[in-house]
Amino acid sequence: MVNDGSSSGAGSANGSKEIGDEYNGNSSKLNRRRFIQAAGVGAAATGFAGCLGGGPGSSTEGIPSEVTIGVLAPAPENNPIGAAIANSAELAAKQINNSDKLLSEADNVKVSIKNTQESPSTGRQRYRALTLDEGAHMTTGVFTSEVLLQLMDPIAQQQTVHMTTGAASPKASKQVNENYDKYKYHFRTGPINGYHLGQNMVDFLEAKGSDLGWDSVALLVENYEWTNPVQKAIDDHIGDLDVDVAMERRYASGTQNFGPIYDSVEESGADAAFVAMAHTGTPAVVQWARDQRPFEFGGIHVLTQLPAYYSMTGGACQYTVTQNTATPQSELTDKTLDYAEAYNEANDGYPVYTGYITHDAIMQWANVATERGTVNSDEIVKGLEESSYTGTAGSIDYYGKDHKYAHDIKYNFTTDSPPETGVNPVFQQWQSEDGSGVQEVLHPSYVSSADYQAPPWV
Amino acid sequence: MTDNSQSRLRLLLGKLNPLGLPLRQKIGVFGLAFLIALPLLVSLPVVGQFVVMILPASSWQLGLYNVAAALFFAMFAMSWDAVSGYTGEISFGHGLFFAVGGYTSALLNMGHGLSPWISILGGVLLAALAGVMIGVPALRIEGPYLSLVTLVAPLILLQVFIFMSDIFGGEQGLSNPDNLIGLGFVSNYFLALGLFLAIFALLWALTRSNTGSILTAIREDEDAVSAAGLSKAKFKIFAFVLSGAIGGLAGAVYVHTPVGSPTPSELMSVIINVEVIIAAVLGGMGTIVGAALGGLFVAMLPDYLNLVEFTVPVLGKSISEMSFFLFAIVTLFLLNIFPGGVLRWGIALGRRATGRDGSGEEGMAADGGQSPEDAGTNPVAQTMERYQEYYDNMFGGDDE
Amino acid sequence: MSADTRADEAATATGDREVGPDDGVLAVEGLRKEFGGLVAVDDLSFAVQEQEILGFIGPNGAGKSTTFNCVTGTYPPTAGTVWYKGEEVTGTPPHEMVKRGMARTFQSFAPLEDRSVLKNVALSMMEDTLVTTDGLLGEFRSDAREICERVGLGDRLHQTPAELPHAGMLRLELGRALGTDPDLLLVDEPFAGLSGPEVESVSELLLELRDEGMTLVVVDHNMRGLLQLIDRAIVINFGSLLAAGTPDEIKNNPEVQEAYLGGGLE
Amino acid sequence: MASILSVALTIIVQAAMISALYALIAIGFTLIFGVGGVLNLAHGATITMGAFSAYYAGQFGLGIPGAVLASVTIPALFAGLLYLGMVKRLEEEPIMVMITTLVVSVVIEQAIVVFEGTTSRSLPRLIEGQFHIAGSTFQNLLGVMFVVSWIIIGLLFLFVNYTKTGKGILAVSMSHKGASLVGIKSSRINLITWIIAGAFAGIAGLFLGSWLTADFAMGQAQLVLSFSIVVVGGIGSIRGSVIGAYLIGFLEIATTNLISSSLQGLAPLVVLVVVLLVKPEGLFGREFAE
Repeated sequence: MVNDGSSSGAGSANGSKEIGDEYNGNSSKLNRRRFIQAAGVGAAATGFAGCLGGGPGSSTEGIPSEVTIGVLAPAPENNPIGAAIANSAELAAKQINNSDKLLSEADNVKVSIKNTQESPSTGRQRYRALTLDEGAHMTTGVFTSEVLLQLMDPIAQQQTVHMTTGAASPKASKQVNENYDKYKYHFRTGPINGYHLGQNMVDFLEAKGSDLGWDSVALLVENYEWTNPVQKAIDDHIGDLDVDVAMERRYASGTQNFGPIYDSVEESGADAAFVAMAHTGTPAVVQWARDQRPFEFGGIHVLTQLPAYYSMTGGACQYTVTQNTATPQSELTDKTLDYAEAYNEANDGYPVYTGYITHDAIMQWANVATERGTVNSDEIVKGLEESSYTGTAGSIDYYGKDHKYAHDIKYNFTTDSPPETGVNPVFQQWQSEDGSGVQEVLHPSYVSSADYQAPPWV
Repeated sequence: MTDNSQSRLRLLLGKLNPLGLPLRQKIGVFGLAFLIALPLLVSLPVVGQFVVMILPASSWQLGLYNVAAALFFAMFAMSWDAVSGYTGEISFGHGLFFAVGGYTSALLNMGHGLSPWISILGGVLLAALAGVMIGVPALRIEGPYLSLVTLVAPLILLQVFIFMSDIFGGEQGLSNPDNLIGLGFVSNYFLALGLFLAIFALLWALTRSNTGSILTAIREDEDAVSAAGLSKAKFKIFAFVLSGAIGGLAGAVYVHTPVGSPTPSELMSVIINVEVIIAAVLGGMGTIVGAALGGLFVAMLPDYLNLVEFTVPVLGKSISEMSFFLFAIVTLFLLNIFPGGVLRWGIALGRRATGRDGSGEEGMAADGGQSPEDAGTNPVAQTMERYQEYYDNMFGGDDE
Repeated sequence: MSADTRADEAATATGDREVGPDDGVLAVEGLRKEFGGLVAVDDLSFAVQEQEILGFIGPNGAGKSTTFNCVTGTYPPTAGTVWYKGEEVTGTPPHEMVKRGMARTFQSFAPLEDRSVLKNVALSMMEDTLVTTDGLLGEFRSDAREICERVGLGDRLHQTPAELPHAGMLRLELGRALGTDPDLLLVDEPFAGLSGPEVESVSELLLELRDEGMTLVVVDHNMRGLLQLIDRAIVINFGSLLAAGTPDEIKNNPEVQEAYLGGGLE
Repeated sequence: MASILSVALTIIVQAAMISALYALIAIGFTLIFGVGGVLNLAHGATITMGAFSAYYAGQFGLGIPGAVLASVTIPALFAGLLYLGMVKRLEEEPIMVMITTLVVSVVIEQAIVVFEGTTSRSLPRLIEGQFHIAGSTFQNLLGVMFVVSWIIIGLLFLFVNYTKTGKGILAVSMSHKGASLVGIKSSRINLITWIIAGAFAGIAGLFLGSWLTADFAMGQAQLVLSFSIVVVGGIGSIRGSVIGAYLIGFLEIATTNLISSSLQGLAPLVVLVVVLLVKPEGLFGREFAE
């Protein structure tokens, strides 16, 4: 009772507002907002010695009149990946508020967006601001694996459901598996975890490698946390294929000049650079295309997934192939295109993969909360574990608590028909149509829209 | 004649009486008392609500965490001030020491399973060693050249971290090592405050003793120090080792709390190195107190800016979005107004206000106003004389 | 009496008799210092007796300051040996020499501009230890105050060096050197730019110090003003010894007169 | 193996071209250090500013001429204002200049973070295509970089040695007092130096951005590189800077090509530390121009 920050905050807000107005006659918006929250936590603080753990979500019963969804996004104002998280959360909240069925007891579903700046320390602090200052009932987002790993302890501390929608490191799910009671509040709605990403690349190469003509590849992996499991999965499985790994290079984080690396690729005689790139993607693609390096380019290239990337790079990303969660062209479920169009209408542009996933995460959470009639995190955890929700990216199902990837989204590779459970990512290529770029889907065949085109200079 | 040790005792007692302190020190004591009582204050029924309002967060929990993080940053700034503010050898890469301390302790804890209490010691030792490695070249290289070396040293370390990222985690750093005392808001706040006070007391005492005078003398003229029979090399290396060890200690404890983690952006980035300098310069270099206050200010200003939801009309950006950018602008502005440091400016202002200007230069001297000799002209001396009498009466008068 | 004779011998007979460690409180044998190819001091030997005031005289550029710098450890000598109190101290760093009881004043004054006269003197009285509680409580440095009074700065304790007149700076230099509690004091050009009465009062102070047991070496480029003060003088030119003896002997030495072009000495 | 020869050739040609850019990057920094006696820690940020000026010019559809013009004028103007607004009155306090310019660079970087984000931006490519030497392929852009850098350095050399203002710069760098005795106003000379340095940094930023892409932190490595080159080559020496740039350039290209591409950026740091520890006055001492 005493440490119930959010509910007592709502209760005492009116009284303290009067005090606040009395003392701050013309108080700014800042002061009033802070005062309202201060009133809530003031009550919480009364018994501070006894409530060092335990967040607002854990002991909440029922569905409050205002539901707060906390969103962590990297630079949502100018990073397309962060923007997709933030905008999709806003869109999902609007759809929930307009829906008669979802969270109908709540007068308002509010979204609070914080910028992680891709920095673990900032992310940690913003997460605490969402849960402690704003009393978020669930949190979502997070693009950078390093940020996510720094959040695992605060999430356990706050005992509030967090649904990751951008970071892929399986270390998080390992923690859930090994210390379930502590870390069970973490779910990864997408993308598929890092190991599966690597496996997905190999599966794709197995299915389409001969079509592409990639008999030998040079594996280029940027040195960040998320690529560790990707590289491990590729190393584990690529040997089963009839594909020669001509070169394998884990290059330094923050690499600007790809000249020496591409020289080595050329020397190795590989048909294609098989890549895992996110942070360093733009210099890599721009230098590959501008310097007309004589090899093809594909794998997981996060920035190439951006619908606006063609114009951002002046067309340099043409002919690059990347895995993606979904594209505006790929009708993975009947929700995919509806969502993409609604997003386009609201934001004048299509979302990146984090948008699809964030939308799925919030909608799934709202469904579970509605079903269970509560926003209590322990209840929601049970609900999410049992839930099978058809989202924009496929069927959103999670591995169980005893699986080594506990609470990660299920991955199932298929070619001709959608998997029964879990998701099956698409592979796309940037192709040019009348001078503008299109993300054509190459795989899986049930949503594919075009055939592969090799760069003309190769 | 008066027995020397007895008069020293009396002086000590006089120094410790808060009522007799000059205004600025009274404010300091009050501030410390406030920091110590903070967790209790926020839990009071009505008062707590107002106290939370002045914290750099909207909840008391995050408020305490943020203040704790700021206390760690203030420790970083004090460790910088101890060497750069006093000897005048400006370090542009003090993050080296924070990182060596923090990473060493984290790696010992995570890789070798040592308890944080032991691994922190390892971090301190290695950071002290790093102090030797910077301090010895500092005997030969001076001024801007030394600043270059210090600027480059953490960059080299970062390159090593990136090159061997299997061990050091590259640009994004390591994941969390064990916490010293769990996740508690209050307990971690007191951990930070306790370490802050210990480091502050140590550095304050050291810089107010003869050692401080000698270090500032090195800053002024190294030959004069030699001519006084003092080994400048010994004191210079000592300053670097002490600063490195303290910076390393703060860095090591920091990564074992819920507010810190061993990442380059928190311990050794260019921005951290700049912020540390800015904190000490704004607060007043070569005063320790200034570095402590400047550190708290620099660390908490972005937190406060983050709370502001106002959106700047033309730019379409919110204040919190631009918090670090605005912080840099404010800093630039302050640097241009108070190049000598806000603290000294504050002392001068306080003196003028209380009409105790006297022989101003003395109290304004670089050691932050240690000037007991100037009887009758300076607040410290006045206080001392007053309390000499006070204690004379109390102990039944002097022998004379 | 015998000591004087021995010193005279030591000082005059450099060619055929070497100076040894026991020839005086300070003994210098075969001192040589080169800068690049330039020889500043060439095979210079001399000894200083306890409790005397020795004049160390030579024209500008004769190598006086270089000799001083080699003796006090500022430069390592190219060749030669320096003994102090019977121990070899060649190349010992300056602060060590100070600790052994050899202090010097600088011709180009080097006081600390950031602190008061009193604190300048107090600095030189500090112990060479890293961690100390001394000074922490801001005790009156009564001994520092005494020294200031002694060198005639009793009324200027809290001024900064910049506020001092030229004579005051010189007094501060003396005070700083005295603060190290020296047995041997090397005084560099103490009378440069001083008025008659000022010269007199400084001379008095130096004599007083000698009477208390201190040994003094006073450097000057001529003997004006030194005559009343010194017991003995040695004259160097072009880095090597020209003459040694009592002031009268020096005055009448034809070589010295020639070096000073007949009459620079008085 | 026959490829040893071609590897060597590749390294030599690449290093020769890239080192020319390095020299261009460092010269502005050494000019300011030599003439004003202060370290401009905003030098790297000025380079970043040059790159982003070109980027914005491209966004506004001004084409390559517009990008070139913007990348020269905006950083030059900025450097001039920085000198007049802040550095001029701090000249007696080199440490405050270092701190202030460092904060200025943080302001510029953060402005880019706020308005453009942290992701890399691609600039208009100044020139497309490749050329071949003995079977090895090189980018035309690097060739242009090489030629333009050398032309600019040559012009600077002529300016300093054969014009009145240039000789003034030379005089001030040798002796501030002497220059003022013969009636040279050192503040005017300083201003000119800062403007020249700004323009050079801007061009360097344009080349770097066009070659590798641009991001907010791109200047940090360039600042360190400038330090290293200046320390190796000696303060205020144009010739020394060129030699230092070539030394570091060759070392870096050789290590990244032969050992590991992860060593990018390490060569200048190591050279810097070694030179500072072994020969702090630099390999060529202090000289301005010959």
